Amino acid sequence: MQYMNNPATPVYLDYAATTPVDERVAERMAECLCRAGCYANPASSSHEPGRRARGLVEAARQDVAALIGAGPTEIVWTSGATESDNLALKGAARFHADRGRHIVTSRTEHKAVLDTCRQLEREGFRVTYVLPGSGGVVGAEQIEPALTDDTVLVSVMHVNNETGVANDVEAIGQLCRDRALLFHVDAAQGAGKLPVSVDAFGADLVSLSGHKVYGPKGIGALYVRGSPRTRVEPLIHGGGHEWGMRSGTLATHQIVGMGEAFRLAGAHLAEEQARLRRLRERLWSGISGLGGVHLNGCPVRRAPGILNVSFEGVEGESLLYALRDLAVSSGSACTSASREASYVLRALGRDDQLAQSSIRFSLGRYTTEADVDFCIRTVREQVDRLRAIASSGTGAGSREAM
Amino acid sequence: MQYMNNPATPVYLDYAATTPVDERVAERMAECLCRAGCYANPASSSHEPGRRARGLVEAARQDVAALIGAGPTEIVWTSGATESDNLALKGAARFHADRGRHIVTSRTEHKAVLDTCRQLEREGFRVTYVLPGSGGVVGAEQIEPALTDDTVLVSVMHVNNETGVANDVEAIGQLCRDRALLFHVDAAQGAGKLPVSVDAFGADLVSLSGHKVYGPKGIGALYVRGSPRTRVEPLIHGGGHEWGMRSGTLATHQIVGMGEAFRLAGAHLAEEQARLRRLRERLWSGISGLGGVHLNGCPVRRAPGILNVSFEGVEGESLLYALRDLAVSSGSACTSASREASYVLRALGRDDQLAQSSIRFSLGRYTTEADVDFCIRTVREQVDRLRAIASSGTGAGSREAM
Amino acid sequence: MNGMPDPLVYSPEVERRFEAPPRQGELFGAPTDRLAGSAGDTRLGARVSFEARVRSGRVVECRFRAYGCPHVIAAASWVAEHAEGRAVGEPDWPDAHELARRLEAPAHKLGSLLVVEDAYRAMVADTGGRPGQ
Amino acid sequence: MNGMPDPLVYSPEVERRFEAPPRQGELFGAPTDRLAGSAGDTRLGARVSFEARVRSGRVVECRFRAYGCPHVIAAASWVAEHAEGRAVGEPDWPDAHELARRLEAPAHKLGSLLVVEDAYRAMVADTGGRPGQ
Ligand SMILES: Cc1ncc(COP(=O)(O)O)c(C=O)c1O
Ligand SMILES: Cc1ncc(COP(=O)(O)O)c(C=O)c1O
Repeated sequence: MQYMNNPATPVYLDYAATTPVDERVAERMAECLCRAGCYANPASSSHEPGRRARGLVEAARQDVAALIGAGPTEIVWTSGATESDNLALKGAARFHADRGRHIVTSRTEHKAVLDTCRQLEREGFRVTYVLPGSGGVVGAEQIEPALTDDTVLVSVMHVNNETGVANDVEAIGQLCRDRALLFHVDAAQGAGKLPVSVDAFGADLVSLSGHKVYGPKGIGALYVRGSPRTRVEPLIHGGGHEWGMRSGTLATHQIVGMGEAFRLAGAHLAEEQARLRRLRERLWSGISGLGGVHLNGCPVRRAPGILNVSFEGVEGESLLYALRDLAVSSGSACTSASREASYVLRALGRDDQLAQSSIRFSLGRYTTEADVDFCIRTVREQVDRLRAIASSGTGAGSREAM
Repeated sequence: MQYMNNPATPVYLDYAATTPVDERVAERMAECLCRAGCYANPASSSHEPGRRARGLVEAARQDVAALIGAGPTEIVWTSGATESDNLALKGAARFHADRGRHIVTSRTEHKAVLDTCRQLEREGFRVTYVLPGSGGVVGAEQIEPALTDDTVLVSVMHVNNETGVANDVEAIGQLCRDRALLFHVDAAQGAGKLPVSVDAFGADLVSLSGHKVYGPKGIGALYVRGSPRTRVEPLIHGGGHEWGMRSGTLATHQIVGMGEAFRLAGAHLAEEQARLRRLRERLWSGISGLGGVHLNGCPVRRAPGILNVSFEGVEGESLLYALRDLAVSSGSACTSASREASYVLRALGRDDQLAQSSIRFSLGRYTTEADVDFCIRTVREQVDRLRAIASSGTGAGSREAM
Repeated sequence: MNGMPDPLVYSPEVERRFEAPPRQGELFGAPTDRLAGSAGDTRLGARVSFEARVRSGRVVECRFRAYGCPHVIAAASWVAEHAEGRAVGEPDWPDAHELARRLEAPAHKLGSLLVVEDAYRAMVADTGGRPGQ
Repeated sequence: MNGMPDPLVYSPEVERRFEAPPRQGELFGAPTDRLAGSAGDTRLGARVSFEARVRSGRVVECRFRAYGCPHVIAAASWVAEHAEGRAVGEPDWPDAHELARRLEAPAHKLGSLLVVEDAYRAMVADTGGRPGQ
């Protein structure tokens, strides 16, 4: 595994799991921590340092709102997209329980949505988990047949975290509006990567996360439509911060970091989208030259930075270990602690072997052409090697017949 | 308000609302943010950067556990003590709902406990809110009469955030053990200020917060007794992090910061306790010289850094504004956005005027003698001035009779 | 909490009058030409008193004392200052709504400003302890 | 997730054999003195084959092929290497538990290591396609 002029290893290609904080973001965060900075409690309206902190929180709220075409009073700070998903689904379902007890979502959602739906099932709600359409895309055609008179809420993610596939949330949003249903979109992977507009999506609730967009981990937001006001029951009580929807001391540095990260993402969205798409295409053509590789998910409707590939003839754990000069993941980072075949890829119709031998390459702000080329070389070399161990020679089983 | 050699204003005396992050903590945090640092997702076990992040998370877990005499597997990361309180109370009450539906707590708890109890009442639980004993101290004598056969859970805070009074949690813990009741302690204000031992407290669940101990805002922990294992229903689902009790991407920098903050607090606890007690006593003797001032809460059982004082003959809002060279708060920071008289002081028996004209001075790591002396001068001058505006001369109404 | 007006931010007029309130204090001298009146209750957060020296039906000198928030102090000061030169019984003066407007006080302060208005009216109605006058 | 063994951390023995597995590949030459056998299923995550050249009831040369996790590859390599010089029908050899111990494999890998054991036993039982021998 030694090459000349290689980048430092491991080469980080796991931007969908999390991103490093942008230096400009870290600088803003650092200004809100220590004695010399803006460290007071934003709830301390009785003194000037507290009011200054509050001002920073509100400015960040504007920045986050701006990226998704929302108003600042529609943004509720949370501890991350996991909490946002929980607040959106439990909050809306419990609040509207007397209107209906049926929820529609898809089988390819993040665990933060699926596990929350399981909990709602235990509370007496009924949940339909639809299969995606071809290429793993969820659209109105998948959702509509699942709707019943008892349906109150539809939840479909914008960009899938494993495959990078972008669902047709606009069409689903239109469907929900026609039927007067609440529509939640988990946009943790889409915001800052593809254009997000709460109005174009027709969304009432949108989950966002800081750390997928070069902001800090442990901060997120839930967009809650202001007009007509979407109502959710809070998950966390105590003091009535955030219009009573989410109590707890506001973490100024985290919020400021997410605000700055979203501002930067918005400023460079188009150019970064084009750059990442080029790199991803370079990566795919390099890897697909191997033969026996399969792109997971629709090649067209997708986020620019994510490439999910299944390899014939190699076992997943060995592949991942062989690729340890690359920081990549198999399946979703959030579930990769267990090595079972990805439920998302199975929902896309992949057989067990291919689902189990998939690798998610996710590219980001700091990924260079050299990184991609190193990745291609490493993958080719290691897949060839593992295939040789599995069968004789390089062609699967070819020597057998000699 | 101009003096020679004054400290920079406003002088921060609101450490109970929040503390600045210690520079040593901020440094550790900064190492987990950007490209050069340990930024990977601690759940990314498929690559070395992820495993390194996970190592930092686990080391911090040890540090937090050590300060309260717990084991690392008993620490669950949350977004702050507000969430910890919610998880403890809702989690335990809902999990054990078939064993009993009665909860006992006190009227002087933080809103994170009281508002959560209100929510549990809406879910069909019964809650008894006991009045504190003399000096605002809650002990076993207050709790015991409230217990019924249906009681499952008792929640009493360690140190009160408004008055600094330390409740007799050891005695309450013993009572709960004798009755086989779950005992939750909100130790957000006590940990790192007074010794905390989960075993001495007899506590099954203990809430902790990073930002009250020179760590970052937006991170906290819940101690969940391991043996016998205390069971709680999670509030936030999705991925099963933290033994299934709290899902969501772990925020490495926040966790590392809280760990380092708790480590530092433990290392300097005794000396800092003595130093702050001396400063607080200096402050009290300086202020009490004014006459017509009342210490709120027991003068003996208390955290070293908090002094809560009511002033006769001055109105609260004017007092707070007159003291704007001091960053202090009236009532709890978390509720100071509304200017109603403190429910905690009313529970201590203060009349409306005195409850409304109370000021909480809270001292901390960076408070100096010069700060305290400036505070004394400012308070004396401004209280005198406002009393003069309210009545003739300085003695209340004395000129009237002339 | 979001969107609430910041409770400790005041107009320049309030700031100035709070810092050094003109007409704060009491009058000395013969009680014969002096009116006095008060209103409010410290337990409810506001108590205001006015005294005035009156000659030929006009206020010559006016002083106030106030227990209350900065708006109450500023309003009492403003009323005492602007009372001087006015006819004692001028109808509709002072007016709490007008005070709120001048001081840029938020709506929830109107109750406290009514205490200022009431105190002044009580002074105007003062019989000086001499019933029948 | 806490407390789980880290899934991508292996013993030095596994690391070494995974990186450059001794005895990987196949045998050439006359099929008469060659045994071959396999077990497992790629759909279940492990498939292993062995070939051996046998002389006077002893394994002279042994080769393996393996589709599986690093433990499977390392175990197959270890078995092929240590088979050489052994009597073909040695009872209780190889043993999956013994393999797990040597490779410091976690308990949940035992199933995969049984595939290695089965493949070797299938080779030993090989009739070389010559029924009755
Ligand atoms: C689609 C999606 N939703 C939700 C989450 C959870 O977000 P967070 O890590 O902020 O809790 C993630 C990533 O972890 C994600 O990819
Ligand atoms: C006693 C007490 N409990 C809970 C909290 C809430 O903690 P956090 O700010 O971490 O949510 C606070 C402070 O705000 C507190 O003082």
